[in-house]
Amino acid sequence: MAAIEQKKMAPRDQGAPNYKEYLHPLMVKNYGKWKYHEKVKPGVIKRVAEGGDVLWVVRAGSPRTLSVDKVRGICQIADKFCKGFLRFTSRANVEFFVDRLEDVEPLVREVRDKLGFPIGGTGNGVTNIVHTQGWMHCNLPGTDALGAVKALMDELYDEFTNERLPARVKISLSCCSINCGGQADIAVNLQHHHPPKINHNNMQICELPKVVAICPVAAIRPATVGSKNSLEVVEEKCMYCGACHGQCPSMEIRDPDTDTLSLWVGGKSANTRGGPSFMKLALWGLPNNPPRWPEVGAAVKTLLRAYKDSAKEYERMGEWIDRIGWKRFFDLTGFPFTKYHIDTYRFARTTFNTSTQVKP
Amino acid sequence: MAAIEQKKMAPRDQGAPNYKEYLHPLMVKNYGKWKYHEKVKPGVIKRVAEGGDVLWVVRAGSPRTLSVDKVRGICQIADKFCKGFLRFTSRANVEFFVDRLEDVEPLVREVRDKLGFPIGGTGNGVTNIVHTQGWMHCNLPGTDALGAVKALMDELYDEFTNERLPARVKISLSCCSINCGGQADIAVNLQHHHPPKINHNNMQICELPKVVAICPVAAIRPATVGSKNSLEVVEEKCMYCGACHGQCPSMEIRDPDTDTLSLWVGGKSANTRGGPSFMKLALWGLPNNPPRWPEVGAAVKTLLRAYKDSAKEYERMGEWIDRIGWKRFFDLTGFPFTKYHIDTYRFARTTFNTSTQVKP
Amino acid sequence: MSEQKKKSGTPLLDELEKGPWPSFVADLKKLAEKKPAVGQLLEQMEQSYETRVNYWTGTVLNLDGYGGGVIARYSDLGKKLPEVAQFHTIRVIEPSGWMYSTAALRELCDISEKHSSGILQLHGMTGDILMLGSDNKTTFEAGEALMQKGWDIGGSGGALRTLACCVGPAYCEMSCFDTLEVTKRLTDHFISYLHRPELPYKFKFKLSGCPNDCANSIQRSDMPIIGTWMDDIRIDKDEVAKFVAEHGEEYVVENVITRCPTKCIHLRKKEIVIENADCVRCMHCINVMHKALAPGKKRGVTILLGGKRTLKIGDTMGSVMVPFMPLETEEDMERLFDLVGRIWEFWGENGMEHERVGEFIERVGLATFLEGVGLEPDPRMVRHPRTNPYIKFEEYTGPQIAGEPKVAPPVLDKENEPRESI
Amino acid sequence: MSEQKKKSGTPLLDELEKGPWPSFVADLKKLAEKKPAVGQLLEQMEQSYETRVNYWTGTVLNLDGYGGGVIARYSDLGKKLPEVAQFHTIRVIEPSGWMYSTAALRELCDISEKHSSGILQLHGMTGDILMLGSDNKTTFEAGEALMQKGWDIGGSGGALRTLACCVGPAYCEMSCFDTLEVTKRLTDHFISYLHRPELPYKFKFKLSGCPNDCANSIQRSDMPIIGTWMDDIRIDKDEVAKFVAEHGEEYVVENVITRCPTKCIHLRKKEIVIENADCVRCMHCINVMHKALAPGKKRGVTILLGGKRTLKIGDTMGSVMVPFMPLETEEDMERLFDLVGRIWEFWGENGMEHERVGEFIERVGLATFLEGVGLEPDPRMVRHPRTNPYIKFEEYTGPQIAGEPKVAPPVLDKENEPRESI
Ligand code: SRM
Ligand code: SRM
Ligand code: SRM
Ligand code: SRM
Ligand code: SF4
Ligand code: SF4
Ligand code: SF4
Ligand code: SF4
Ligand code: SF4
Ligand code: SF4
Ligand code: SF4
Ligand code: SF4
Repeated sequence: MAAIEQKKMAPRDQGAPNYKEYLHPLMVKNYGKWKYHEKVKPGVIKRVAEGGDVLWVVRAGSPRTLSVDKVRGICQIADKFCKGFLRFTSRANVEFFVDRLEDVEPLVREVRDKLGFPIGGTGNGVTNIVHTQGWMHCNLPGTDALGAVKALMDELYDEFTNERLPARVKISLSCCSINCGGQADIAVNLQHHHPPKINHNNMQICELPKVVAICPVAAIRPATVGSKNSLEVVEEKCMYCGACHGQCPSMEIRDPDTDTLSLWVGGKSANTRGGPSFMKLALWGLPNNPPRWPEVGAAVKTLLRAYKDSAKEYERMGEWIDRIGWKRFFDLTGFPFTKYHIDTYRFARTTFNTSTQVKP
Repeated sequence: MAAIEQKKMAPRDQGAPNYKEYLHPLMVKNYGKWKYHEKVKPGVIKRVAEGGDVLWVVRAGSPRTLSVDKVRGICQIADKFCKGFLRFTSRANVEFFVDRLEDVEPLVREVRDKLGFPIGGTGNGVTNIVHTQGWMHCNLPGTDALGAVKALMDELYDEFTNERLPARVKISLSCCSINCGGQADIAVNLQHHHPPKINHNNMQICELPKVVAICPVAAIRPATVGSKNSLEVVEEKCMYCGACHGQCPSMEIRDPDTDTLSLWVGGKSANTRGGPSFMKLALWGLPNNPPRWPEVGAAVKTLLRAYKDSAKEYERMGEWIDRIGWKRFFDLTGFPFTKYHIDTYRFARTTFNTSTQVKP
Repeated sequence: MSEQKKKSGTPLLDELEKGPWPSFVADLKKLAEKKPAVGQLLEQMEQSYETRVNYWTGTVLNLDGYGGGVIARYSDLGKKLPEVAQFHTIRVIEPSGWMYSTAALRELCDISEKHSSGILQLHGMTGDILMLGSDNKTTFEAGEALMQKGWDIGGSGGALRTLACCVGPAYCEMSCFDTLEVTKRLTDHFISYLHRPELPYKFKFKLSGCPNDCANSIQRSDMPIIGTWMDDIRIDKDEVAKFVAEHGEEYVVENVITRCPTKCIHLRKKEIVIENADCVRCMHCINVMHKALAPGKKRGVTILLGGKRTLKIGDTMGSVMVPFMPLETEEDMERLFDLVGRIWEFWGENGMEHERVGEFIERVGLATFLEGVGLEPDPRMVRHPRTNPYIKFEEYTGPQIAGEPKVAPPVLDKENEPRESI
Repeated sequence: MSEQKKKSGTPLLDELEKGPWPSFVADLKKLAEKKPAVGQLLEQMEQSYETRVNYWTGTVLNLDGYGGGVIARYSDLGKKLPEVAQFHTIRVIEPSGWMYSTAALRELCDISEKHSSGILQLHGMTGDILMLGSDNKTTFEAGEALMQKGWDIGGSGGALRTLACCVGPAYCEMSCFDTLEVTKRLTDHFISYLHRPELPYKFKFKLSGCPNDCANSIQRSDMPIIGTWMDDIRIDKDEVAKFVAEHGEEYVVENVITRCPTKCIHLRKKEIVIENADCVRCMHCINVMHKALAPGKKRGVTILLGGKRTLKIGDTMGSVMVPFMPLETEEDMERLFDLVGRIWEFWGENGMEHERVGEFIERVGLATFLEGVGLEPDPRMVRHPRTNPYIKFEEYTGPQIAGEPKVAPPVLDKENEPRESI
């Protein structure tokens, strides 16, 4: 590693910016006193305060990775219509605040025309895909999150600008199976097909004990390769978690020839109804196919079509599948159910169907 | 061990008795063609066949362990009222079959008067307790199932002869934590408080490898004690399963000074509603107190009272608790919730409450 | 032993003569009058009641040519109580559904009285008729007498156990297959496995006619076989109307509609509407409205595997192996025999000693097990697919049995191509 | 790099200029016109698109006196693409709820343009403002510029991470506590832990104003803090009547009543009746009938612990540590600070390197953890009590941390009293 040039600065623990300075005046006035909201149309929500004040919130889809000029473009619009205030959502959408109904449409037009951002992402549609660094910045990715998301959102554009699905659909896309993108109704993730390959030449001896220690199943042990101290992986123990790769770049878990993408479904954070739930493997083996990953787009659309046709109102993806059963899920989507779908990890037994509750 | 005296017999694989010879004539006629049943009163169910035939089934509570004379007494009644046919239920109750309504009451009277058996055990009441060998026959028991059941059924007699609980209540009682009695709405079980003590003098060397092999957590290892080959238990690994004790009597897991009884709740086999479920620890530390185990009786009655007061119709014990939440369960019963109620075994994480779903 | 001595000899047990529930103590004390062993049995129990210590030591006693079915006990107090120095239990296979003629029961009584202590337990938790109290000699006499009358002996050790089933079609309208007949057929077909310890460990079947599982099969047997149906629940509209009129709509909503696990039953315009494709055959609505609703007509069984209790790995329940199959014709029975055979073969070859089939499945993995026994993976075997990405793809690793990979992974220790680097 | 070359240089990436969704490629190509590093970034990505190989190597770069917050990257193609040979990301703490004035945003743009590549990501998955593309020198310039304007740097490594929270009281009527304020208070109070790696591994807080958890806290943070209430759901009868009239009773039953996880909400005589003691505050009925129903007035938070994603042990979610506490007054805040302090102390002392707090809890056991941090066991922390009898009672074994018993068991190897035996 190259030596790192440093400039001495005094430690300052300044803390978080003061959000209070960034609140729209109507928010300051009605802070914690909002009464209800109403959907005006996809992307536009009317918020009514106890005292009667009304604030329209307009949501626009953003690619998250923005040039400073694009951000300045956003600011221009907010200055014009929003008294200079705006926010981003937890899914990287931009939200504009309007206190006069007659400003809504002009704002919507400028967002579309000047920024090229679609209006939508609210209610029972597909909102923005949360995603990760991919080949733009991370050291671990097996695919490019940014490009795959762009290609996928092109396919799902009409679901972003409409609210015509049974419930909200949250999608995440991550560039390695660590999955910084998190649980979601639909998650696209890289899938490794074998244990790490070891680049014995690059192995940094200093990190050996750390790498051995990090393996959760004690699959790594010291070995002499050629005349060098190195490591080896006990194949039958390793379960491809990739923790060693994060610790040591020479434990290469990625493989451009064999890595594929997987589709996961039914993750949920909300405590609604059955509560939060983990996402489950729906489909593995999708080719990692830049620049537009057409197979991923096709699979997600197949999935959404089945969901739209068969789910009931207020049924999130996982709840829909719980009701119809996984067999019908695989029938409806045409995805194959394989032995690899059956859990083999430490809580595997808790996934067995220990009842006669089966469907035709 | 004493030498075993044997008499040479030819192997005969005769198979199961022919149940067809033991069916009441109305059962033969209407086999598989029953249409519906109606409750006449606790212990008496009227069964109507598609063709219109009617069979009254009268259920009586039995202590299961019977002298041949008692069994002959049962036969006498069946000969008189049931054309010589009867059956036992999966919970050791006796069932008498009557094809004339006017025979029901006389039969009921004879069962009560001559056998001393109560009529009941049907519908939403407490039916017979299933139980195990205890000090009458097993080599492993820490308590006596027979006596404890007798004492407990004395307490619950009125719940057997009535149907006034929210749903069926199935109880089991077992004499060691192997629990041959099985899952139940309420289960009473022996609880060990420490790892096996080893009787190094009695240790049979021949069985050592078997004992070492059986421990699921590899807690047993060979050791030399005095000058003898023996075993030792790695205390921090052992989780008191008792498998070694079954294999080798010198691995003594029982302890009359420290063993207590525990109450487990919410086990269920039926696939109804949420499906089968495991029973959960409700109360530990009840004294193992022959001859009448009054503390067990009191605890079970406390539990049943809370259940009766607060459960809804068709809510089995576990379903009731699921609805009201374990906090209210412990509040209502007054049982203490302790750190020992929190799982520490291999699926412990799956028992954590990973949601904000909590109740006041 | 004199009347006098017996009375004063068991003051603790005597407490169990009190109370309304029938007392085994009272019954056995009477029996002790003609069977001295029973008196000594009570004396030994009395001592256990005093000390909270058990005095039986177990060992193995085989009926020659049968390999199992006797649970042999020696008393630690045998010197003081010679009549119970040896006090064994014979497990006798019960008739399907615990159905009896009084003649048959009397036969058992006579044998028990003549060759054993005269104590019967009806029935053991596995389902057997338990005949308690024979010694090393009389055990064989009792066994011989039983067999001469056509009875047969149950299982113990690493063998098949006596089967048990619910009353089924004999009187229950819920029954979806012939539990009694299938129980007998399975017993007879596999009777040799019941008598000879050829399996890694015990194996139990239990059969219930419908998902109410009155035989407790799912948690107490290695292979639960449970009746079910695949077509629509039958609805008797008149009886529905009666039920709704009698109980009111709110009652129906709160006790039937909201209790459905998949929310697939509705009350629409006072009529019951069921989305049968979503129904998981849980029985609840049928149980509550049992005159109005009934299982469909396309009937068969769901077959599960792996139920047992706590020992070693904590409780397990059976889990689905065959989501649905009919079980009526001779061919259906053959398919079942064949499946059991394949399971025993694979488990038999790869299972460890004392390893129940559920433990085995857990150790080798369900997918590997399915491959081993030749069953296709079906999503109904699991609650849901895996939640973790740790898949062992076979192109590289091969399926695993007992921790050993079949195929050496070709990529291990492969060197990376050197990359351009600063 | 000429216009010409750039265009032909990224044919694969150019495919991502097509389609209706805003294209980061188009945006960055424009930026590349004034920022050559961005052009080379696109070139490197183009090569990754061709080979499906990544060309970034990670290392650690600390802003002096801060200990973290910079994700340093060296390009494996640095010789060919010197502008991205070093291409680091600075994590900047965002304002609570991602609220901005345009002035503030413009400040960030200026700093990014001047000292970095001019690429911002709004926002990173943890919540930070990500400023991409500074090198070993300009990273410090950018950092200094940010701090002069009052911004602060986020966390990395074994440190607290930047907090994130939902919009909460700023515009959402569901909010049960002041997510924005508590986020700021926690950040400021623990700012030193954010800058210096003093913990076994990363620690994230996320705060949501109600159980809808719009901040995804439960699965993506070590300590989810989620608003809730303990009194009754407020019901506006007129709005209920309107809703029922508009949608019909069957709609209400099928979409509200039957969806309640504890079946505690009823439609009785067209009115909504809730058994609040059974309500688990799941929000469903409130979400659907949001004008008619609202969270109660006795408000506070549920605090959970242990959420993270897949690495090493598979995903974990946060689990309940404090079922309910108010979070309004200064004393409430102090109680929260204190709790966090106790958790970090116990985990800090006993956790292993790279061990998230959820992994730690799982390793030592929840009960032991509670004892270690001084919390009373509460049944609401678990779905249900244990299903196995394998309890380690402390009289004999002592609580365990990291596999070591505190107390030597006094009964081990104790000899049995010899028993009378035949
Ligand atoms: C703006 C935002 C909060 C923020 O601080 O940024 C937000 C705002 C609202 N959410 Fe949310 N949610 C936001 C992310 C989330 C997330 C997290 C996420 O998407 O990553 C979740 C959890 C997702 C999950 O379960 O995995 C989330 C789960 C909900 C739910 C629960 C849905 C359910 O039934 O499970 C509701 C209630 C509802 O839909 O009626 C909800 C409802 C709402 C309401 C209607 C609350 C209100 O009364 O104002 C807000 C308008 C939503 C809309 O889009 O129609 N919000 N909401 C987030 C917008 C993200 C976006 O740009 O799309
Ligand atoms: C006779 C017996 C079968 C046998 O072959 O021996 C039997 C017979 C019936 N059972 Fe059962 N059950 C019998 C043991 C069981 C068991 C097993 C047990 O008790 O160990 C279960 C599973 C228990 C569990 O879940 O842990 C069982 C779960 C049910 C259920 C499901 C209850 C539920 O809602 O979860 C029903 C349905 C109902 O209650 O409406 C049921 C219903 C019935 C019905 C009403 C079926 C019918 O339509 O005829 C029968 C009369 C029952 C009554 O007592 O009112 N039976 N039933 C067993 C009587 C045992 C006894 O003497 O008390
Ligand atoms: C007699 C009986 C209890 C009763 O009073 O009814 C019984 C008694 C014994 N059981 Fe059991 N079990 C009996 C039904 C059960 C059941 C219930 C069932 O079969 O439906 C179970 C739970 C289900 C299961 O199979 O797991 C059961 C689970 C066990 C276990 C635990 C197995 C496990 O893996 O968890 C053992 C110990 C073992 O197998 O190592 C065991 C072992 C024993 C032994 C053989 C003790 C031993 O290892 O030496 C006991 C002999 C007692 C005796 O002196 O007769 N018994 N045992 C039941 C058999 C009578 C019969 O044949 O009808
Ligand atoms: C940048 C970001 C993705 C993004 O594009 O938004 C990201 C990027 C990285 N994550 Fe992450 N994680 C990011 C949010 C997350 C999240 C989501 C969250 O915080 O809400 C998660 C899941 C929740 C969690 O904490 O587990 C997440 C789980 C991980 C993990 C897995 C941790 C685990 O125990 O499972 C690692 C690997 C590790 O910690 O060893 C990791 C490691 C990394 C590293 C540092 C790779 C590494 O180990 O060297 C990545 C640096 C990329 C880069 O070049 O900047 N990142 N990471 C997010 C941080 C930006 C920000 O500060 O706002
Ligand atoms: S998902 Fe993996 S590759 Fe992608 S940013 Fe996170 S750690 Fe890096
Ligand atoms: S991938 Fe995971 S399991 Fe395999 S060697 Fe690396 S750390 Fe261990
Ligand atoms: S529960 Fe234990 S002690 Fe009782 S009969 Fe079964 S194995 Fe024997
Ligand atoms: S009790 Fe169980 S865990 Fe403990 S030593 Fe014996 S077999 Fe092993
Ligand atoms: S399991 Fe079903 S068929 Fe058998 S007795 Fe019970 S209700 Fe009837
Ligand atoms: S049987 Fe069960 S799942 Fe099927 S409709 Fe009835 S209640 Fe619902
Ligand atoms: S979590 Fe609750 S309070 Fe926060 S934005 Fe979502 S709905 Fe509103
Ligand atoms: S908030 Fe959820 S649990 Fe409470 S009444 Fe409404 S739906 Fe039921």
